[in-house]
Amino acid sequence: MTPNTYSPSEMMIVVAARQLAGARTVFVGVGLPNSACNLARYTVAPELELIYEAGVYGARPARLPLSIGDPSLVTGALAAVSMADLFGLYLQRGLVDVALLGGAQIDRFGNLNTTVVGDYASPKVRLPGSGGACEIATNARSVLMIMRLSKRAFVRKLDFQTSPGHLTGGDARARLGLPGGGPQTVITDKALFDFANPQREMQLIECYPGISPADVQAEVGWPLRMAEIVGETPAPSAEELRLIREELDPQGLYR
Amino acid sequence: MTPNTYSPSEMMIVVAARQLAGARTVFVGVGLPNSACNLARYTVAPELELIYEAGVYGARPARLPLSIGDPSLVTGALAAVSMADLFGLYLQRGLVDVALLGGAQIDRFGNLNTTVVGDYASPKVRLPGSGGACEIATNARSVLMIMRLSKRAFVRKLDFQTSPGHLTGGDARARLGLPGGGPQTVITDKALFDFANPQREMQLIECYPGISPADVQAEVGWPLRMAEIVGETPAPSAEELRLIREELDPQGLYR
Amino acid sequence: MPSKLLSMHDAIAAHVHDGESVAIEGFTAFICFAAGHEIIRQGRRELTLIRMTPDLLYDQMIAAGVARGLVFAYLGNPGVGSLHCIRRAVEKGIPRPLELEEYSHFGLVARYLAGASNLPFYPLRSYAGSDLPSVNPRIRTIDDPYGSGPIAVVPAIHPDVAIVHVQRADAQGNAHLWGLVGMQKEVAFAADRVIVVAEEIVDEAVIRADPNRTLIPGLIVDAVVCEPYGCHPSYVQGYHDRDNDAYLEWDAISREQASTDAWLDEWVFGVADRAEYLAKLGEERLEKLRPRPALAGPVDYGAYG
Amino acid sequence: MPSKLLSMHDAIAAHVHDGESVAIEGFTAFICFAAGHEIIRQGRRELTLIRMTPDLLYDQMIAAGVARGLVFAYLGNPGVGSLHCIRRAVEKGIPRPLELEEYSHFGLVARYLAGASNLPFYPLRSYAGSDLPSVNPRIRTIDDPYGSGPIAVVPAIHPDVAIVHVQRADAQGNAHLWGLVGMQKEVAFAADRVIVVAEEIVDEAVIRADPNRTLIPGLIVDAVVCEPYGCHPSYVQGYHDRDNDAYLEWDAISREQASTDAWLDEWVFGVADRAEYLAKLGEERLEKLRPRPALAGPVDYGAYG
Repeated sequence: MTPNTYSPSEMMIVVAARQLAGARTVFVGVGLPNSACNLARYTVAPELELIYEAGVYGARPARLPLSIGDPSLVTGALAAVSMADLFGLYLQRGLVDVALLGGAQIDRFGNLNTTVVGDYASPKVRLPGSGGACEIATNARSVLMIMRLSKRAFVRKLDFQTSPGHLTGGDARARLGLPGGGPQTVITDKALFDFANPQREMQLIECYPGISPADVQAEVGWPLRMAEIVGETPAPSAEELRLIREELDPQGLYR
Repeated sequence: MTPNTYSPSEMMIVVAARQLAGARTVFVGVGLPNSACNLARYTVAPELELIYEAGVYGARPARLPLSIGDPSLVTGALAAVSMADLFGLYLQRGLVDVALLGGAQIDRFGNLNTTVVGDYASPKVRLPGSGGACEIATNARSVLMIMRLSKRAFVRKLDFQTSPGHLTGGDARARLGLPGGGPQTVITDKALFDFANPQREMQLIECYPGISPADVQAEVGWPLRMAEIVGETPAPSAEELRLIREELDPQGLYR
Repeated sequence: MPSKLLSMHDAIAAHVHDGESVAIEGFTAFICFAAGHEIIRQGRRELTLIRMTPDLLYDQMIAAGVARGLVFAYLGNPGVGSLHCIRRAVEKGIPRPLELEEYSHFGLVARYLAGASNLPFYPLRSYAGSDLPSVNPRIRTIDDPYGSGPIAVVPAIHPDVAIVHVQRADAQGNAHLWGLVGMQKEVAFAADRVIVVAEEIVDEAVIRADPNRTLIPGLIVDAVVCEPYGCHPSYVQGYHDRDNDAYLEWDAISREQASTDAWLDEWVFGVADRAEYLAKLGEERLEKLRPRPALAGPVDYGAYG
Repeated sequence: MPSKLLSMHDAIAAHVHDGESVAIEGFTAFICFAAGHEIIRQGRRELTLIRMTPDLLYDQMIAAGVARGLVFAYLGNPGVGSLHCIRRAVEKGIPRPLELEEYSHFGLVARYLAGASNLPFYPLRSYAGSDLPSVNPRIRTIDDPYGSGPIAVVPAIHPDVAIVHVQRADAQGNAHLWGLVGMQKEVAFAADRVIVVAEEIVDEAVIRADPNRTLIPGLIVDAVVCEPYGCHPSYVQGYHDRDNDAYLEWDAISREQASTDAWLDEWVFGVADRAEYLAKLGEERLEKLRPRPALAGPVDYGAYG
């Protein structure tokens, strides 16, 4: 990878990091989300503290974590707590500003499936399940989705609704009493979406350099809503790429 | 106090300690109960571990504690835990074999008042309140009461029922779904009572040396049920007195 | 990030307002008398005081007239006897009547637990066969949805302010506690605002060197006050003992409002701050309260990567 | 009191029986592979396995046919991908069908919390707008008795046996844990029987020197097993790292039942106990997993009296 080119993963990391501007706390997943959160700490959100569902607040991992329960997350953290406390006192109490989630399927309202492809009782593919996603999607003040764009993933109807997004749209979340704000952005390898409309429907707001709205529509299983102006997402800066390549993931595990 | 005489307090400590024979865990109050529990560890219950509601399991206080939250209870204990854990995981989970309780008033079924004398809204005497007594009386496998005998304390009707004993008697506790076994013994400065009858009514089982059943009845506000045979409680042994005076309370704070 | 360090005066001035609910917690240990005295000095009124075991401090605050209400579970001078000022307020309305909202220990712990984790209520096995629910309508009973029968519940509590004393904290309020941790974590998470008062302010690296010891994260802390011996005459595990003479003396002082007022004039209104209180108390008296060391054994977190 | 120390063989023989529910917990850390392998070796059948995040170990146990059911929240080879054996059981019934009872992480934590504190149920803010309650009738909804609306509840769980790995315990099972303490305390208190497996058996005085570090009291422990590296290839904070190569290798091995069986033959049935497993693994591989030291700072409890 030369200084002027970048991989789709690097672009996803950079775009996700930028979305964390001003956030105080982020609920981190491993892999790309982890790199994104750490990049944000170096750039747009210097006060960002990383929360891991394993029970860690204020992690400062000395290496790129191999999993969301890596021992390097504990050593040097501000707090290591039970999962009961992490979910109850931190997440459910409303202390998580932003959470990063992904899934096998997402629908136009940002609802997620991480449970099965096919029928629940006799699935074609048994997926991992909720993990903490259901309560994270319920309680985090806002949710960023990170998923690669594809028709298999961006579906008209979920095979199973594991975690609530904006449900049936509009004020459905509020009517059901869900405390958190729900999905705010969907970050893919080709384009960026938000839900900033009264229907809380996923809409294309930016395409990455070289990608057209038609390219994006081709990977989405429903007629895509477009923002009034679909912009172009700025490519990663030299400094963003340097941080990823030299500081955050020198071994290139997640690029 | 010569070796052949003893105080009423010493007798209460000795009698309470003997009641702890075979117990594995005891929920301790400060003062007399504390001395009783420690005496039991030296005599009839070497495996006894002391639990304090302050959040201590397996205390080995290096001095006679000044309160149930004394720092000497923590240093050298097996575990120091939050009060949420102490009440939830230890007491409510059913791990307390015996609890020691006292009160301002007790009735014939071992119900306790530690709240008010007189009317609740405009009390003659405002007492301390429940503290942990209500849940201790609810959840401990058995309860020993320690109270000085008097007509003001052993009353026909409580001014306020703070903590459940055998309620209205018989199987009333079980019908209400209370997990613990309720009062088992009442230890006073003159006599010993139990509830070993189908009505679960307090009955006189032993008088201390020199005390007659009539002496006891004179201090109780209802016609007292007598066991078939009312025995005499053995006086403190020389060894029991030595332990109290030399090991447990050399300064004589609670004798 | 800017430091949250404030003087006790400024922390109370900024975060405790007339008419609010205030919890100064700690079960026999960690009771922040310095904060309570500053609240008295600043003349706060109409507070609802919350505390599982109102102790000398709340006796003093109520005698000084700061409170209209008290949420509690046990009134006592621990190991000594009654709290005479609170009894005077309840039994005689002196210096003013006091509304009581009464629980048991576990009941108030459960209210903190619910508040700390944003649950509407918390279930517990207590109160069946007790008269407490009849005098406190907030204690209710629901049916177990899985068929085991009725169980008591209490509602969440969210104090406007919690004031929590700890052994050590950094300038952001990340705090290590050990000993009788009581309900300090739960009340801090339950509250809308948190003042952490510490024996020592330490570098963030000290906190990060033992993350399992952090019970309160700076994330929920609004102000940090450095106030060594701020709990006297209560105690702080490993730092100083309870000053039992003060507990015994209070029993006599507090029996009359006049002697109580004289004490408040001398020891609260008569000093500008905790430093003056401690100077008046004298180094000799504090010296006697210091324990010999008893260090915890080593623990290795391991350096990974 | 008589020591509770047993060999892993004897602890499993005494406390894990066919048809029971067994929880071997630990969130990515503290996963006691030694216990699971011994259960496979002793040929247990019809177990209900409980674990928030079935990991390689449960993949191996299910491939070996010990389980009829699985109570869980997340199936994954952490940081790597799928658990192929569990998928094979669920998707194709190989080696036998597996009944699933599925929660989210907090849902299963809440079941442990209820079980640990003898509550019939536990409320949590989750599941509204999720299909999970439609496939798991144990997830229910009740109305907040204080009027805030509906809230989800889950019932208490009481595993017949919990197996909990810790850094150090005494011969009675009083155990110190640090790092990702996860749900180890809650599952131990929830269970009817508890086996504590420790890296080191220490004198009771080591436990008593840091009582806030004791998450599991011997009071609830039935057997204590000393099994250093008993969690390999998972990790134990401060003692050894995760053996990530093993997690990567498992992804290939587990894709077919035949290669899985061959692995079980070699690494589980082919060794008598953990000592043989470690010898076969080789000291060099273990050596690479040891972290450099990172000691927690000192804490003083104070000697009183």
